[in-house]
Amino acid sequence: MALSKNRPVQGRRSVLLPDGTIASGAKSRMEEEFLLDALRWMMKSRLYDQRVIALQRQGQFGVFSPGTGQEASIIGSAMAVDPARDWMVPQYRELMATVHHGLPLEVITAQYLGKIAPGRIPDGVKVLPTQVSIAAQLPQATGLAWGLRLRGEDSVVITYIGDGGSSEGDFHEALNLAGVVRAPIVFFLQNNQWAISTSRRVQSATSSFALRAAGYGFEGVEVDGNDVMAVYDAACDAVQRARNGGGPSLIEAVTYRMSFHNTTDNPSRYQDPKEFEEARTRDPIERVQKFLAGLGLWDAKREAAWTEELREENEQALQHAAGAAAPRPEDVFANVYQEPPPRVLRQRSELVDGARG
Amino acid sequence: MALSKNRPVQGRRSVLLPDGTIASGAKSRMEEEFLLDALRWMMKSRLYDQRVIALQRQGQFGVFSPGTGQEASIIGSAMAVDPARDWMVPQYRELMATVHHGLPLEVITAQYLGKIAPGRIPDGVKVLPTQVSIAAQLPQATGLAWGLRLRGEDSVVITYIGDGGSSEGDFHEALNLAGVVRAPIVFFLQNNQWAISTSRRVQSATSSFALRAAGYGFEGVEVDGNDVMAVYDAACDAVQRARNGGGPSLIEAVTYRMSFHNTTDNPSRYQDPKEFEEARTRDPIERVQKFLAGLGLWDAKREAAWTEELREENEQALQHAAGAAAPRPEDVFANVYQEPPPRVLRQRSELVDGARG
Amino acid sequence: MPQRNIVEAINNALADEMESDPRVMVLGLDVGKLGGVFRTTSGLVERFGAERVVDTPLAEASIIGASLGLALAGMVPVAEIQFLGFTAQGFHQLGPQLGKYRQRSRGRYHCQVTVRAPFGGGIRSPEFHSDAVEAQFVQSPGIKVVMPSNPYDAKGLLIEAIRDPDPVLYCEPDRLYRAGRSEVPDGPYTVPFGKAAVVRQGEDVTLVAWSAAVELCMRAAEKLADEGVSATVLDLRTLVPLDVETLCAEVVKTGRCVIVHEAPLSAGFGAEISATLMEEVFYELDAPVARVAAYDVPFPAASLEDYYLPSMDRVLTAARRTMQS
Amino acid sequence: MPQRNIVEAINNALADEMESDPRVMVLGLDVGKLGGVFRTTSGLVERFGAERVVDTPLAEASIIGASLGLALAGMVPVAEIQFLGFTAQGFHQLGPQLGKYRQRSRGRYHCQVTVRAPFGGGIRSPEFHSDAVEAQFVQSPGIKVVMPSNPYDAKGLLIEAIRDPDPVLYCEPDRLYRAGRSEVPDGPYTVPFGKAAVVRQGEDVTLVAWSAAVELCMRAAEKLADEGVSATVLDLRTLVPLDVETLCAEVVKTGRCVIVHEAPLSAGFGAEISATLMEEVFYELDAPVARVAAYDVPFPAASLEDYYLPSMDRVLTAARRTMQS
Ligand SMILES: Cc1ncc(C[n+]2csc(CCOP(=O)(O)OP(=O)(O)O)c2C)c(N)n1
Ligand SMILES: Cc1ncc(C[n+]2csc(CCOP(=O)(O)OP(=O)(O)O)c2C)c(N)n1
Ligand SMILES: [Mg+2]
Ligand SMILES: [Mg+2]
Repeated sequence: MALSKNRPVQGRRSVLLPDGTIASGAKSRMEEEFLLDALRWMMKSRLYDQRVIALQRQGQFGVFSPGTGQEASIIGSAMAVDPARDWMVPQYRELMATVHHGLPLEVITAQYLGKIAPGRIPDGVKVLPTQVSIAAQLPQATGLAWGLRLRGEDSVVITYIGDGGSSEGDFHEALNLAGVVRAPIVFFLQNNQWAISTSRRVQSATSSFALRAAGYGFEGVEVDGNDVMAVYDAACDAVQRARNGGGPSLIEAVTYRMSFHNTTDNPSRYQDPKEFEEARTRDPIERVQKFLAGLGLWDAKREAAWTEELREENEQALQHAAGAAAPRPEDVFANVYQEPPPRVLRQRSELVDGARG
Repeated sequence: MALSKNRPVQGRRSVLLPDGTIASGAKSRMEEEFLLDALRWMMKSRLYDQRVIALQRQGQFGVFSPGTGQEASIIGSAMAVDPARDWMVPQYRELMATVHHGLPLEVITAQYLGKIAPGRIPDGVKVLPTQVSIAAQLPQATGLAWGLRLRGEDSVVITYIGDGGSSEGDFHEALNLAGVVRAPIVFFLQNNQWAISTSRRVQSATSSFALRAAGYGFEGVEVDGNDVMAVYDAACDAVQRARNGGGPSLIEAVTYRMSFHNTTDNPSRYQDPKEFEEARTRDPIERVQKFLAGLGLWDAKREAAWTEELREENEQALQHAAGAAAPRPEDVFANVYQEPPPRVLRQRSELVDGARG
Repeated sequence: MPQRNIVEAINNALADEMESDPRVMVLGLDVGKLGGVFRTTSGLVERFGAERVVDTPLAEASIIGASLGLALAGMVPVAEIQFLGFTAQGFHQLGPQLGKYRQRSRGRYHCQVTVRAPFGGGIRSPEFHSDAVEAQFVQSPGIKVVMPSNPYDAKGLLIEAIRDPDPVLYCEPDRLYRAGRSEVPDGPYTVPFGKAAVVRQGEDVTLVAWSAAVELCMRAAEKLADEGVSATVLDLRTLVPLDVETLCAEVVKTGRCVIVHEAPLSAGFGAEISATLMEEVFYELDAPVARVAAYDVPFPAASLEDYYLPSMDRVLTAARRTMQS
Repeated sequence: MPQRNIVEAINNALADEMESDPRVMVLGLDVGKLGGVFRTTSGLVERFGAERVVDTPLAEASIIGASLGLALAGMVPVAEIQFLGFTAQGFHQLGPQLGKYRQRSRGRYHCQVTVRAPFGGGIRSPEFHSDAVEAQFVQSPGIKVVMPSNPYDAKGLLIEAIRDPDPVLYCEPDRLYRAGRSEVPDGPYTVPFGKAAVVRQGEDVTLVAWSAAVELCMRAAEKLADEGVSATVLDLRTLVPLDVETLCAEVVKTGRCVIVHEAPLSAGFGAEISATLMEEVFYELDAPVARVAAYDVPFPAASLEDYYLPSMDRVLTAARRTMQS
């Protein structure tokens, strides 16, 4: 009689297998050109991580959470939305998704370097700020999607959350409200098996986070998060449904955090190296390269050339950001109120005068 | 490929039908003696509501939320737990469940009359205070159940929540944590179709709240909440499972609030009278009376006798509570700190001295 | 001129703004057909439709968080939290999110959001309903904190709040909701933030208050007048921004000050007033600034609220003591 | 005697209490194998097992709410909230629930719960991590608020908190976590609540602080000594209960007072100190009590925190100005 047995997942969507072959019977919306583009973004993301971690180790970058291992989720989902009309509401680990969505890499980099004006998301770029307060972005994303519909716009919102963040009350409230108002939104849950040191098993006893969608009256789907084709397809389905008035979706991308939580973290304290090694065999980038190599579209030479090109692109953004104007003391008071109250203005003068001498 | 289509409920547990007959093939754990006892408690609950509402209209009672219409849920669930070892964590609409669990009626009544010491839950009674802050009791109940298991006790916790309360973040966090620690707890959700004026449809797009259990890795079941046999059976299953180490359960009792939200409310502003009339045909008390009448165990005479007896019982509790000591000014400071800080003691003296003259 | 009580003034302000600006919408628990548990939104859903007057699920964090998102989409949400004490459930979406969003986005985004909530003792509410937690939000910079005390201000300050490009917490004194009608013009008008009102001019002592405590101070001032003490009553109207100038001017005029509030004493906003006077006008004080507040314990059972809240007696005692210093 | 820094002192206090009382347990994010993001719980899960040192799901309200329930079951939970700013997510379970539970149950139940959380600027944390929101909890009566500033107190106050039958919020100055080792005895000892410490005795001006600001005041006092100004430094240790007696005595001795805190100025706890001095020792003040605090804006990007937080310069300027009054 039980309604909801904790049953195994009916099917995790999968197209491109770890060995670079296509799952039998599977088909993807992604054509070859498009897949090459996806690979480019995925490589760019990984290379950026690597560079930034090196910089951070030299004290030249802020606390940073790499997307390494999750590139298929990050890029596959971003490619399913339209930067011209759709909105992206990030947590923090999908930096390259926001760049794909139009946020210049030097701008988001400048934020990590503590710049103020140079870190401002340019007008017209439909990306909200990185959210450090876990899950707080979700009710906001629901409100945004709802509001866009009320304003008569043709937009869809995609928002990101982790396996850890799925435990917050905000997750529940945001998804439930989205179901009620049929907001045009895609909740994209990157289940990378870790919330800092806390493993997926400790995070919830559910067999699948995607099951939760039923509790909010909309579709939930689980997808191999290391399979950019499957991620893209699932995200396209969800975006299309949202755009057509079909309401929200929840996508659980099952992936693996192939690096530390952030640059202050040391996973050797809690992570089983075997699990990590196993995860590496499911690398999202390698499988695309193998697949394309099978088609004669990829080889070591091309890899070297792209790597150099992308490194150079990233470097330019990094240097641009590093060279951007440093914050001034009075930036403490910037962007709080449209018209600061007199008391705040007085404090501002005090600071400026004090800084002057 | 979707994991979790918003599908119709597989089966709502039901034993005793609105017309007082037993559903075909159904059987209940409740035997006749026991059912008579259940009826007694259900009638007591309804009669208490009626009396208290009358008193409130005369300014002799505090704001009160009647259980009218929900007596099968309230009593059927309470009968499934053992007052000697199990704990009850109420919201506010299941007053008679707490009385069934050992809280003297005059004590809970005294609380509504603003009494302090006379409203104290007696030692040994395993009931937590009425919770006005919606859903806040749920994480607390999870912690209690978890702690009882850590302490090696054989206890189960039953906690109550409404359809409205199911939307709060605390609902999600509490159920998820309970799943993770496999707490011996039963989440009993009374879906009475209303949260003040907000209808069930507005509360969530889910087809069933019970579906949510899958998202936390445990069993969810939907039951006819106006059917005391089905409620009792479902609750017994859940209690047994919890006691045997099987972890939490979620029970959605589908019922109907057959009165106002509370004594300050006026449902005519928002409720369709037809819906209300329809609900009356599913009255939880009448169907038990019909069933027992069919067995020759119930008639108008017995009803009159019981009604008088129960009214008298309730009246005694009410008078006892009304006669209990009124609060003293210094009770403002009672029961806040085990040892009040000096500043609070000074404030206390100020109040006492001020009140003296 | 039309006479309105505070409930009617709020209702009228909402209707006027919804009429003149199609982006304005109302959301919260029971704000639709019921018209809110205190009827402040009565009639709005009938007039403006269910897309703009929305009964939400019972979840405060999402009411506030979604309002932030609605604002980013170009709507102008006015969210109702059923009682101020239940902002606790959405606390992280209020101060930390709404209050910081402009800063966090380096000025790209701002949040034109108003959060309304009734609060305060005196109406025998159940627990949590009466909590006066306004000072907690003053420690969340970025949020303006607005505390009307009368129908005229209730309307003007609410319209100002709705039009303010930055987030505003607007706290309604439920004890005074229907305490009496006074002149409230038809049609939109605003009362500016950061301008305290001298609601009674005196010479001997300045009583400083906001929200329902203003009414208590007015009654106290009458009594004091009978004793030959002439009291100024200053209604701060908004705690953020704070009108330091008028505050100091009115206290300097009398040299004496008693602050009255319904929140607990310790770290209540009265402390800020007293500290500000200490810093600004210490040498002009003829007596130490006194505070009359609720006690440092949680709001008690309704049967005890009269002992807990600042009473007329306590205000008079403090004023008399201040006069004798 | 053994030397410990604050992280080690806290770790040692937890271990001592878990050793001597089997009901004591630790729960929160990453408190197990990782030993907490700052390593305050390092080694505990290995020593006391995963039933008593529990990595919870990422959900602050349930960490605090479940702790309440665990306490009712007879456990003694010590909950860690990863950063004080994230108590906002569980705000309703902290002040309104933990703080009121004894009262709400008319004394039948009490909550022996400690909630620990690091906070404060100075370590270039991302947003929300540095927020100094201690004053918000002073407006939630029923919660004790404990602010250790050094390793010895950190251990003694934590043990006192764990043993206190009532709920305690224990805020850890992350900037000082590893700032230096000093004597911290092995084995349990307590430092009582409500007893401020005179950490430096002077004659001219009294600097009042808590948590990491005490260290700043100590450095400022050195500089002032070079200028011939002798400063008392008073470490309040706990905000609730507040040691009004020592505060007043130490301010009366010098006649001058500067309060320093890392929270924003308006409605920060410094206001309460100033207001209390106004009420208690007005006539013994030789100068107005001054406050040095963070500004009334949200904590800025890490690159700006040095400008935002009270600086040595600002403390010295305030002290000098106070001396000239
Ligand atoms: C409300 C809140 N609580 C705690 C933290 C500290 N914290 C930062 S990241 C993190 C883990 C997040 O895990 P998950 O949601 O799985 O995202 P991932 O880091 O794996 O991408 C925690 C606990 C926070 N930033 N916000
Ligand atoms: C956190 C919180 N928000 C709002 C309220 C105001 N309120 C009291 S009862 C209620 C409706 C509850 O509905 P439901 O959970 O379905 O329980 P029912 O009253 O139907 O038994 C509301 C919104 C509250 N008490 N607590
Ligand atoms: Mg994760
Ligand atoms: Mg209900």
